[in-house]
Amino acid sequence: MKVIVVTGRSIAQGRSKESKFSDEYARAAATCEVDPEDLSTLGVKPGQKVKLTTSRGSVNLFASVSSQSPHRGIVFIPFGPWANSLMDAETDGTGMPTLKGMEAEIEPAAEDEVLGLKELLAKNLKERGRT
Amino acid sequence: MTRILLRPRKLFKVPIEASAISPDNFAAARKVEEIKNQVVWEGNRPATLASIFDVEELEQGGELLEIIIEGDASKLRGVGKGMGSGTITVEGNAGIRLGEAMRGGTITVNGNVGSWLGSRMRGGRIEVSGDAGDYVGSAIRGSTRGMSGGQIVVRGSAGNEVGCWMRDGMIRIGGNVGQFAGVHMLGGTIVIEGSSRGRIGASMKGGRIVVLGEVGRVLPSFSIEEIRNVARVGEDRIPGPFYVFAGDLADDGDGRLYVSKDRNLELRFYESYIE
Amino acid sequence: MELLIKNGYVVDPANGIDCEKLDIAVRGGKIVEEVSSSAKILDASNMLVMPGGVDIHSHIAGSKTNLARVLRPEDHFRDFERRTALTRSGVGHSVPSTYTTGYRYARMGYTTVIEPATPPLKARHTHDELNDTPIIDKACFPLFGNNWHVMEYLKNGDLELCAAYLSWMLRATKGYAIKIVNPGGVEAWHWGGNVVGLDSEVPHFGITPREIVRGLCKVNKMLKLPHAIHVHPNNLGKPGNYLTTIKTMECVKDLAEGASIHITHCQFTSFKGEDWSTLRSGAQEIARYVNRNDHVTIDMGQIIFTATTTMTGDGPFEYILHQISGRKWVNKDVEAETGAGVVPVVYKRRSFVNATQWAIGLELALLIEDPWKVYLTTDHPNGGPFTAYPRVVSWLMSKRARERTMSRMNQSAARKTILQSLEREYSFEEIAIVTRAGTAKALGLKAKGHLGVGADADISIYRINPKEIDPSRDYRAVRKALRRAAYTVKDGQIVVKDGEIKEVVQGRTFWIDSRVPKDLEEKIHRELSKSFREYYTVGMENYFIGEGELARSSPIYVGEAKV
Amino acid sequence: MNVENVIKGVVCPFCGCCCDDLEVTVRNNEIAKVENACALGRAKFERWNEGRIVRPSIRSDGKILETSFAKAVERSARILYDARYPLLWGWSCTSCEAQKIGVELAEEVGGVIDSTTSTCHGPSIIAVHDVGESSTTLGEVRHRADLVIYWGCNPLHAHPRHMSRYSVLSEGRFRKRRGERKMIVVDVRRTATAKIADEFIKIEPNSDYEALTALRMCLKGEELEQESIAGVPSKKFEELIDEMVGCQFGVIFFGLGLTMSAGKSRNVDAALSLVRDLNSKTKFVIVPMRGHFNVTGANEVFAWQTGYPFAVDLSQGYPRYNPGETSGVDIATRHDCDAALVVGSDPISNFPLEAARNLSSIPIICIDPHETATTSVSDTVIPSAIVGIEAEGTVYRMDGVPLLLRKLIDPPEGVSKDTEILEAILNEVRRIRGGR
Repeated sequence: MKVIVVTGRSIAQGRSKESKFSDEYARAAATCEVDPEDLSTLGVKPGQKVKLTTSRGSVNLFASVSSQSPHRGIVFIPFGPWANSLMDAETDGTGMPTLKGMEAEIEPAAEDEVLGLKELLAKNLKERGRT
Repeated sequence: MTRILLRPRKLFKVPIEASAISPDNFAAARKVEEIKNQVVWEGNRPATLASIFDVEELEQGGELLEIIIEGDASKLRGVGKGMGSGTITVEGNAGIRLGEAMRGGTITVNGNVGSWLGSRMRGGRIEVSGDAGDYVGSAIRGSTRGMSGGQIVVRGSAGNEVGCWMRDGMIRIGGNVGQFAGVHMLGGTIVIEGSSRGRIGASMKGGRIVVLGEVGRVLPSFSIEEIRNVARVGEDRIPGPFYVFAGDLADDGDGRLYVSKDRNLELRFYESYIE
Repeated sequence: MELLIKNGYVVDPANGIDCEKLDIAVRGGKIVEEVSSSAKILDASNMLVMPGGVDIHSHIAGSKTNLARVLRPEDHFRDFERRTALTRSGVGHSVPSTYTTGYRYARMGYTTVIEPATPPLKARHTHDELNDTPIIDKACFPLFGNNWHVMEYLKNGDLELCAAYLSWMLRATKGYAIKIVNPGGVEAWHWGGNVVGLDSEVPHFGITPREIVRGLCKVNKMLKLPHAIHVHPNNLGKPGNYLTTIKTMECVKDLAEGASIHITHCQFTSFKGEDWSTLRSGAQEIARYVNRNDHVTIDMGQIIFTATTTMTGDGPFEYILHQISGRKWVNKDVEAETGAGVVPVVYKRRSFVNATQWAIGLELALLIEDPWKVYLTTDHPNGGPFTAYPRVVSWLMSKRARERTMSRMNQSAARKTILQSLEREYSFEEIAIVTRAGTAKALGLKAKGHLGVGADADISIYRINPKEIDPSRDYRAVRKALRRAAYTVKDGQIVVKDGEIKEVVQGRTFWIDSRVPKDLEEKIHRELSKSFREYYTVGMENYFIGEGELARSSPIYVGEAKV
Repeated sequence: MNVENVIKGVVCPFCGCCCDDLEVTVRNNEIAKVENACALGRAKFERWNEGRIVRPSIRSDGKILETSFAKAVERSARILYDARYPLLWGWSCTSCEAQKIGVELAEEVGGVIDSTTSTCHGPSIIAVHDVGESSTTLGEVRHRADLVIYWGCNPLHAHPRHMSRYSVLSEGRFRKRRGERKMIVVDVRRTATAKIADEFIKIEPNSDYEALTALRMCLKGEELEQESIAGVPSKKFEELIDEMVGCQFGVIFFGLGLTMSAGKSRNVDAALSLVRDLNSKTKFVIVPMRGHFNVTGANEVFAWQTGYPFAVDLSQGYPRYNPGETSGVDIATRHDCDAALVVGSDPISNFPLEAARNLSSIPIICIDPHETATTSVSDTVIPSAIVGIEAEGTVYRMDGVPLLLRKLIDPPEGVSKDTEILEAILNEVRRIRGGR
């Protein structure tokens, strides 16, 4: 299903962002908020996993029913490394990357795994060879 | 005709502030030896031209001077800054602020260029075969003095804010443009042969923007004026038909948007507003 | 470190010395009778020796100045300084970065500068910036003309409590004097309005600007502050405002013994006429009043024909300037205290208004007879950058310099001013008064602005021979010499030689350690602690600035207030 | 010996609100209790010791080895000294005193110094360069505002006490009760903040510019030729403008909804222009909701020392400024920098993948109290004391009001303050340069 990804702050993410490798932070920043109707259209229950893909990358996340809906067609992901696996580094000359309003594809991903921060970094930064 | 060839001796890692590479500067330096000793900044260290380029004099004699840069010049910044005459030809990609504050002469790029192409340009001509970045012909931060003369032609596409605070002169984009083409424009002409990702002419006070492709939606601060069959730009007459919008009314602007009628059918509802 | 400055032509008006060949002895940062033979000799033969410059009004530091720096990257783009082994890099022109400000003042032979408009709630920001402004000594004037506590105490007639409050505020903000800007008008601007003149009422506070100015003048005397109240009158920048300025000076006349009011950047408040087309100079009327009354001093606020930036606590005026010029505009109101506005400006020779303004500034300086009552400023950067002071000196010292500039400006304006007819040409002594001696005296800085024994060894030496040069004819040579001091000595150390920084020292920050009787102090402390958070969004303990926050704190004790 | 001490008037080191009425109980050099803080502030204090780094470390051929402070400083100085175009990034979560040393260090090593401003309200500052800004300190809103608009921001999640200390839920001299104020939220989803507003206007994503332009047209009395704009019926804009013109004192608080979505700086340009034009009708101000507790301080310090508020390129010995060319994300994405110093920030988490990947491929020195994604890929990690808990310092609130953070407890054994670490690196660079 085609959606727009919006990233932003949340209390849960804010409370745990100083303990980046904690489970609490992983849960907070690797969980996206989906509009209830979109969830049912996708056939995904809260807590199940989804896969989001944009032109820049893809990531698996836990899905939660948004407490701040309605926002059909919009998926909210808290700031953090999971969200940034999707976002565009292009700043259009302003220094600001596109962190809100990117087109994405969302699909159920019951079998896939939501990576912890260590694994995510290993995957995202794997071609880290020193130039 | 004096022709100087510069070939990067290595793949540049850090940005090179290369505003020393300009015909005026080389002409003043006269002898090749002096040209080789011109200083550029490789990141935070000054470096002579010869230390990072192979400098070769292809032809000697005469006033007119041409500089040819062969290879990847995408890390070079400010090449041709403030030049008044002569020619720069880049065979390959060029970097940011190419032809900044240019007053005359010609720059030709067979490749892509970075952002701020011809920023604050006053005269002369720039031609790019590939794509350009954002802020083509724009002002510097905080200034209202965008491009005020000369011509920029980009065969490929360009990024956001083409002609930002443009005062005069001509920009022609062969491909598409990003958002905000002609933002805060005061005068001059922008011709976009491809499509725009919207918000054309935002806050424009004067000047004209001609779009042959799609524009998506027109800003609510523009009102339709008429339908014109042709847009006269300099000598040539670009066939329409065009919807002609006036704006940006939110800034009491008196600029004009010429939007191709056939490629923007969803704008037909505006026709009911034409007196 | 001992220093002996030999054979210079000394101009030291405060000690009655005018172009006498004298030696100046320096030890331990002070001027002394004489020094030992091992003293470093500085040969000032054929050179002009004066006390270090003292600038009474220059917006160089604080939230308003920084708002202007952020607003104007295009102003910095062309004028920058590279770092050297000794000096930090920076940017210049109308809103220079702090390091460049300190170096440029020192290069011109200035050694003390006042930041005249500090919002008390943000005084910590001003001191942060002053700490990063090298070499020069400095002080700041907190703004009180629209302060809620002040207006309430004065409305209720609690003069004693008002004095106690001001005393606490000067210690809290580490301020030096009472600054008043468009009294009552900025509070009205916080609703989008303004006050019309001295006697219109401030909405919701039931007090008039007259009562604010008089009240603060009384408090100024009660606290025995060294400098008079520093006033930016109502209606600044409005044709016909010269009357308001005269009424403002008049309304404290009866409170006078000695100087009791200083009208700052007086050019902007000496306009006659009904509107911009009928604008005329009110300098004659203002000068007549100042010549006849000894309780008033003013500074010029001279404009320069250049692009610069206006910034003032007078929020409503800057909005008017934005509406007239259409240029970008910053406004920043400060809760319960004051405001600020910033608008870029270009003063053009061809403009009738700007040419008239240029003439007004010079007329004030030429028509006011006593040079101890008028001081040279451009209200940096409102009238122009402080680096243009030498050009103002050349206009004051040479009728020919004035005529040359007048010939290239709007002739209709030139005809309508009397500047053409003024023959007066300032002497070096008079220049020393309006740029050092007079300003130091007005500020009450006893160790500044003169070269007598015991003074701080702040000395400026210029490569011109006052005996031989004829400033009227060779005004260019004067201007050139004053731009780059041959030597600038700060606290006895040579910091500048031929316009180059030779040493970087940390300047002092002067502030008034004002006291009121114990009981009154406890009363005000109790009252403020109870109500502080009703007025402000910060607590009283976080408002107060500790002495440790000043890089080189220099408190001045003025004794307990007479209440 | 159970020494307990309650410290009042503590300034909170979390978000741009810089609430200064916290009361922190300290017992045996530990944070025992914190009062008056929101959920975010409380977490910062109560969990100050989680995920701490206490030993400096150096990475050599893939392995991370603990090392001494001196060795870590020497290694950091060497990396910065050798770099041709180092990026000095972060700065928003440390004190102004540390930021000043950062500017001096950037000048000394010829690098670019940029704060997280460029990934927060950088576009707002770029817009101010063109338009200016009619703004105020927060107390004026508390005392006078009868119309408060939160546009593209969600204070209940990012600035939880904003409304109760500074706007609709606060008591001001001229606004005693909640009923005297109207609160409107404009956002792409019905946020928690929208739920407690008097009115919620839902707009389509990436259409803030059109919505703001529609309002500017209505303010000028111009007719809107489209039925709906930004997914909102055009009539709605006319009603909203009537309220904005009709109020006595209006304020727009705007957040990353404007700066991060399509249009970026131009969205803020339109908002600043709207508020500027409203001043011809009534009193109107606009305030950016700055995220970190001292991101504003970084702008103030960089501006007064170099002339520019962020993205300052000092590589050629004088300040140069061009966000988009000299800003952190662009420098990383274009692979311009060959080394990076990161202070109190986590760009490996917060940059988009392409920029983070490039950054991780160059030597990084990271100064941070906690383990982060960035420290896990850094070459040299030096633990620092937490500003506002274990170290004092000056900070600037979102509206520019300067405040002092206090030191409440000592940092863990061997952990230094940011200022001490940066000073040591600066001196070491000078020692290497001087060949001493």
